[in-house]
Amino acid sequence: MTLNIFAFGIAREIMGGAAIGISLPEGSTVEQLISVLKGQFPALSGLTSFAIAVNGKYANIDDHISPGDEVAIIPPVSGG
Amino acid sequence: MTLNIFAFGIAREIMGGAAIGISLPEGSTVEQLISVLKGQFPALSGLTSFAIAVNGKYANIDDHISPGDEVAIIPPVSGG
Amino acid sequence: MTTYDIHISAAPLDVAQCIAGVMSPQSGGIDIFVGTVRDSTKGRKVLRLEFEAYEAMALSEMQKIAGSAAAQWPLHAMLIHHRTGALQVGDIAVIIAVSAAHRDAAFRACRYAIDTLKQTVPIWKKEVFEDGEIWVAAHP
Amino acid sequence: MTTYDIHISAAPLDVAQCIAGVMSPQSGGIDIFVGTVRDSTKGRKVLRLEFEAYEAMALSEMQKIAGSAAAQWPLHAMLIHHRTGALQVGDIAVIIAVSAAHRDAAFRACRYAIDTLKQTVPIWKKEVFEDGEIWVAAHP
Repeated sequence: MTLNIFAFGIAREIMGGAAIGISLPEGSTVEQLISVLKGQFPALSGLTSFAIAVNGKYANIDDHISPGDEVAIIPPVSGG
Repeated sequence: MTLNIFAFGIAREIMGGAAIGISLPEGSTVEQLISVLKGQFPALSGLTSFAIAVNGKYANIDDHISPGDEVAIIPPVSGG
Repeated sequence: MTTYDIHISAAPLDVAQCIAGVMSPQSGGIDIFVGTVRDSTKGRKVLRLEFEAYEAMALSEMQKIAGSAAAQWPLHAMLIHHRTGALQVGDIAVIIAVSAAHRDAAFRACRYAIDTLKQTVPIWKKEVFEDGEIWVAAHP
Repeated sequence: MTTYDIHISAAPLDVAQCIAGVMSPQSGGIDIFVGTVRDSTKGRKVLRLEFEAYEAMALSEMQKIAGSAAAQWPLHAMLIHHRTGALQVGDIAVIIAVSAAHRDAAFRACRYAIDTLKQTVPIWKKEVFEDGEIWVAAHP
């Protein structure tokens, strides 16, 4: 499946866009997505941390991702 | 000496005025003033507590009062 | 250096003005406490509150609170405005505004100021109910 | 019952309006936190801050904070307004306002809300200096 992944803040700058396409096997987990992202964008590994949100909620690393899910990379937040 | 004592809040109501004259021997302490006040206005003893201020500051019970001092009865405060 | 703004007035208090008064380019966090007149106390309907102050001493005690707060936390500005006279339900009785580089100092100092004000500043309030009135905290 | 007002906007935030929005006849204490843009960070002069939000998720996380605060303390109203876009020194980035019958609940809930917002809400800020820029907290 090809996911359209939203990126914000420094992740948007690292990935070169607010939304990028990532190819993943059907039924992949968040952990597998993270591994693919780190491979494709090594600078992500230099961040303090980052989380993945699926459909607007923080996801656990063993959550499965389905085609059509809204997936986003959440680098360390700094609102307020 | 005769002191002109300011009274506020419930003390003003108990004493019947915002300023009342009290006769005290020269060199009296705050403790002696309190005793005179309680004798003259027994309802003061029914308060949760009350303090005496001399010249705009909370006084200790063994402070001496001089003629010309600004003396006030401070019933339990409730600002805010 | 901390800036102080200590004030007692029978005129209505202005929150926006108080906040603007403590803002500065150096500040990142401002905490504001606003005390208003509640419509009831222990289930009894409140008609109004009447505030009375020993004004000179109250100002001096409020100044002491601000100075003590500034000695405990790194503050930029502390404002304490208290109103006197007859206040209706919803009216503002007190505003405390504190600015600091960081929020922790602002929160702590603001809380300290209102807690201490209620213990030491010679201001009194009478609650007026439909069927009577009471000087708050006067009796055990 | 607690009233919520959760908002993200690129338009300037209005403190007076936010405070008026949480006041009610039942409330006796209101605590307000205002976060503003400081002119320097660790000695470096800040030109401006740029805030970016994952808006739908940020609103949902802010709503969670308000709900969690209302579950912990007896609140009347909680308002969280956050601004996005380019902010100049002195501009307001966030306003949190909480009303309750008593001040302890208002203070605790307000502090909880800003502390949690800074940990969980997907909003990011870039500090722009004269000689560079940095995404806050991005790197160890």
